[in-house]
Amino acid sequence: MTTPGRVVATDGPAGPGGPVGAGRTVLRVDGLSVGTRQTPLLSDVSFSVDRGERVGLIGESGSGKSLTALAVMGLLPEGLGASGDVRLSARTPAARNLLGVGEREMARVRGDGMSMVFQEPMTALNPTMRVGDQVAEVMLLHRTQPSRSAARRRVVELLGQVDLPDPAHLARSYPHELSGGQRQRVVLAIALANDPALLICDEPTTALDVTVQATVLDLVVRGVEERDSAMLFITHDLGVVATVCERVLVMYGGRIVEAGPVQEVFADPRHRYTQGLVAASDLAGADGRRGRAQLPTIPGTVPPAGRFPSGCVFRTRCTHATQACASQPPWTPRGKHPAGAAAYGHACVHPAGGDDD
Amino acid sequence: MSEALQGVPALGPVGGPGGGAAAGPLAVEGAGRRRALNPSLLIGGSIVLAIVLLALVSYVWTPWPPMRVLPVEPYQTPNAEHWLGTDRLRRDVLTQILVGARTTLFVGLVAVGVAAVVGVPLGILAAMSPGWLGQLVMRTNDVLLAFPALLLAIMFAALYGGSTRVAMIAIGIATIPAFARITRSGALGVMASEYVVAARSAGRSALGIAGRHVLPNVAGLVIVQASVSFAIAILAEAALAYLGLGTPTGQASWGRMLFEAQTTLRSAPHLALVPGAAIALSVLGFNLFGDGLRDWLDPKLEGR
Amino acid sequence: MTDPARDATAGPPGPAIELRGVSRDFRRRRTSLSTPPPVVHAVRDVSLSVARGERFGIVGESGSGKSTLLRLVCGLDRPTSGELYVEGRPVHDQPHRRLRWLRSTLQLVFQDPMGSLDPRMRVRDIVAEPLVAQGRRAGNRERVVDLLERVGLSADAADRYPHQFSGGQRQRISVARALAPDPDILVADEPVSALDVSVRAQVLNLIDEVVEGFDLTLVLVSHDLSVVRHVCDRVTVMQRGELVEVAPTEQLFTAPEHPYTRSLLAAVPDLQTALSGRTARDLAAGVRGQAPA
Amino acid sequence: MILRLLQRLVVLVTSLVVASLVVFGFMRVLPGDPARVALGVNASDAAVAQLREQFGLDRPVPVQYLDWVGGLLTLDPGIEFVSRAAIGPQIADRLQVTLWLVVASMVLALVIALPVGLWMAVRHRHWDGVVLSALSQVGVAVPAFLAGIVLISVFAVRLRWVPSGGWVVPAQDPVGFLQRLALPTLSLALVQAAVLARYIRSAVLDVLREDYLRTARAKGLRPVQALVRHGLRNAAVPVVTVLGLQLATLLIGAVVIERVFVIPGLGSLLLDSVAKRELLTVQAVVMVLVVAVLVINFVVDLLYLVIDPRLRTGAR
Repeated sequence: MTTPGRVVATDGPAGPGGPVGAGRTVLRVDGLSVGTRQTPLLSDVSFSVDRGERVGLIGESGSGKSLTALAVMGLLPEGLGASGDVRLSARTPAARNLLGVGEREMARVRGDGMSMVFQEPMTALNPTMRVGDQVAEVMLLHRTQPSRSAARRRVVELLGQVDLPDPAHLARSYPHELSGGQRQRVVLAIALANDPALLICDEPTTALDVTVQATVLDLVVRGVEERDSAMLFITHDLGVVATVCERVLVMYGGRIVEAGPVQEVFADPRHRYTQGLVAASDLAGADGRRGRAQLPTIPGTVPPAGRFPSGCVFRTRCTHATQACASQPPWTPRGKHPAGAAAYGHACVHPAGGDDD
Repeated sequence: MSEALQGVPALGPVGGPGGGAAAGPLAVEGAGRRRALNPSLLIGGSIVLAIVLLALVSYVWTPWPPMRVLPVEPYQTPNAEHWLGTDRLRRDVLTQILVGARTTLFVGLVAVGVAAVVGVPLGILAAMSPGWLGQLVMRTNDVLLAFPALLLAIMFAALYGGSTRVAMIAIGIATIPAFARITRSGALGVMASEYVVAARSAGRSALGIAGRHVLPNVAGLVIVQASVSFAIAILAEAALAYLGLGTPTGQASWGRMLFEAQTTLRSAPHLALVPGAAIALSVLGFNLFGDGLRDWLDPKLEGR
Repeated sequence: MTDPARDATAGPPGPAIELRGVSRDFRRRRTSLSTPPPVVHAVRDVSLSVARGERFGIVGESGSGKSTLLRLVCGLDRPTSGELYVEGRPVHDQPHRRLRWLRSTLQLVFQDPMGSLDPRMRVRDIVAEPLVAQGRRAGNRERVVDLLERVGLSADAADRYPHQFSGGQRQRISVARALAPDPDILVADEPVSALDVSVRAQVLNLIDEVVEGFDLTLVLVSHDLSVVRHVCDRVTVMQRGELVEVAPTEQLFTAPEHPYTRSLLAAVPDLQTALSGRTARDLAAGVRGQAPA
Repeated sequence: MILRLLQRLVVLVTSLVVASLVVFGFMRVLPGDPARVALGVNASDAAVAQLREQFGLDRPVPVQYLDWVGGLLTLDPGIEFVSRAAIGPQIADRLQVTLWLVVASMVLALVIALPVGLWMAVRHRHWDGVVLSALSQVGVAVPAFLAGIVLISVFAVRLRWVPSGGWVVPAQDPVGFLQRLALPTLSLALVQAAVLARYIRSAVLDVLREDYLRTARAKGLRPVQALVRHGLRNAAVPVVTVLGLQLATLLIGAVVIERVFVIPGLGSLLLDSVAKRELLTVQAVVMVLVVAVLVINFVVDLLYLVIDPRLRTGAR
């Protein structure tokens, strides 16, 4: 479909088979769908992340953003199946679709080529194992450190890199002796230990206080910058995405409804959902403060997962919806983007922006 | 702005399947609980129901007059006249099994009733009084847990002689701690919930909170415990009757039948097998019922 | 530090809520034989007054003592020392049974839309609970329907159970319950932090509407500075059990005095400032007390 | 850590005191007159009075209690009413027999339950896991004495591989000892293994749902590796609790099993004493059993401290 090398923008969403491995693309997801036998939870999700690039995945509860991450990691809960094409260009060239790879081979990629930071630092660590051993384990498992003692030395370095005080002593403590922010730094140290090509963060700071969040976000960004890793950052907080990421994917009802550079998507959204989301989340307004009782809202509530309407997933809450929205809106590219048409565009029949709004 | 404040339960104009707020079939967001009956609940429930029906039937009809020595051959194997055979004393085994079901259920009912009536309020009391009173109740409870039903029943029997009544009261008393403990743990969860804080700040009294919030919300746990305790009570009653400390000779009891059959294991094994199977089946029934109920009431076991 | 006395400049009716040197200590479990059991000073010497009709915000991170302070104000817990008055009547030294008046004067809206409504009760009974608890029986049915409509729910919601509603709708039910005894003061504890962004604005608008329409005094507790800024007239920042700063909202946000307030404000990943180029590094630097680049 | 240990020790001692009060109060205060119970209703008042005096039953109740506790502490709970045989040595003899039975059953139950329970948990969505789970559910429902009767009828009565009951001392006749130990051990162990396996299954299933197991998978551990390295130790806490409870259940279950297999253990002593109305012996045996249960609970508490670092500092 495209020539090897840098992926060029094509018409329509990038089809499967876009070569990964050459060039800078680390993760390419094409037509990913996830669901149970009866209920689709994720439909036709396509995107890619380049080396050194930080891509945000934003959505509310039930949007499928966490499922996307779990599907890429091959860690979907039992009972859910995935179809589509997921390719990772890590140390081994990704000639194969990760969705079709066996558990043994997948395990070799996890924690090495790609790793993940989860939402709940309080429960993400094994309560009966010293944190240093938990960090060392991921290196010994993938043999990135020659010996137990070398791994132990590296653990102290890594814990120091995530700004933990007295790392040598801290490595010997148990998770319950650390605060939530400290635990999340340990989880980050585990995720970064093997210099992954791709780091996935699933709401890593949602459970943390604002001041702690600020420092953890800084550490995350520094960590991927130093390693030139690709990052997929999942959150519901627009401010966080805008702070951390260069590019954003907006998800609703298991679909990507809009994508593009952070600046363009948030300052000038096209999809009616994005528009409503930006308006509703921005309490301060552009000039610092908005008058009372004038917050723009999106009517109705987010349906439970799997209960979104057919066609445009947002049409039941959209004030602009017409009969045309009953069939799935096509992807409309918005401009040239080096990562392809799926990286910059929207799926809305009655887009906002430009003249009419 | 008013559109946001409209009656929200109905979904927007373009539709969708009914009220969007109702729980979906898949509890991915934990929004609602799945109400599908699980096999344990169905099988266990059927067994329990069958035993109850058999016991009830025995009041109006039995194949032969119950507990009566009949003018027939002893040690008959199952046949058309006596579907499950006859025993050493020329009694009809099926009749005895049916009448024995009454004893089993009666003992279970009284024992579990005693335990629940005493244990549930104790558990709620322990959960709602954080001070020394709650501590005292639970510490005493922990010590009483060291007296299993069988041991307590043997102590009772040593003092008052063995009888069905002594057995079921002893089993009941021994089961109190289990109810107190499970009720307390459930009630602690309820007391920590925000709706109890809401009720307190609305001015509800402690008694009102106990009755209106705690009890309804621990009821599920208590019912599950009752089912499991029922099974334990059946086992204990059978063991006591077998040891000669429970239901005396001359009254129908599965444990007693088992004891009497032990001397003739070689010549008439069915005399042991039939009451044995009856005991195991009823215990299985109550256990399955309890397990199934627990899963049915616990939304976190679904999906995920 | 602001002098709390200076804030007690409410109009003639006197303050809605007044705290004088309120502290609350908790004794923790003993962890070693040689040291005495540790004492946690959850709230330390807090003096504060909230005027009638005011919208007052309390901001703080986890462990700052804001939840404890809230429980004290609501008469759900008693201070170790200090005095607390609601509408001029003492709360700090009263046993629970003497606080019945407070239960109709002051009502609460909670954070967790799932956990704040009893799953075994119908919405009708949930909303009517404050009325029933205070012995009012007559006319409850009409009142419930009226309240439900005021918070934007239809009358047929009364016969359903909480689990049949979404998070935002449950918060509406919570607000309806709080309004039932016709309170003067509404205390909202993180009312929108568990909600989706698209639903959050609806609930904030609703709170605004009822505070306005029912002429309420509002105390809003939140970790989210932007919510407080939107809703409140005056804000206090709590840290380690103390009020580090009390100021009118705009003053606090534009010219924070206390270093902790400054670092808190600097840490917020705001959409607009992010779009104008503030990075995660700037946020972290702000927390450390350095000027953002 | 030392503080937690001391706290547990205090709990043990108070529990023992409360338990002794319960047993004493129940056996001595409730029935009114143990001497009357022992001699029967037809005994003359003079005979009863004489017995009361001989055994000090006419003294104030607190004195009797202290005397009894003193006897227990010096391992000399006195003599029987009628036979005048010393109770202490009897209990010591019988306890050895029962301990063999209980320990052998517990070990066998564990050996069976560990792999089966793990298998049931890991394969809980596959047919083999479901079948095993159903089988274990049936196993739980079978009372040990019924299992004993079935085993006797098959292996002793039909096949004649082993005797149907009785007991010999291991030093005298090791083979005969093992032959006689086999069936009672098996009947206790099979049922206990079923119970234990179910608890292991649910403990492991709970752990499989934990976030840290997902973290372990994200590190690159395969599911079974993750379970072994991170799950088992955490699953051990509830399993150890059940092990303690089971050991207690086994002790009591042994009472019935000894009757089935005519084994001269503690249970037989208890039941014989009940039949003979020897309340002092009953009281002593009950107390021994209860002490055993409480000590087991104490050991379980200590094991928690070893397994779970969170409990050492009392953070939770």
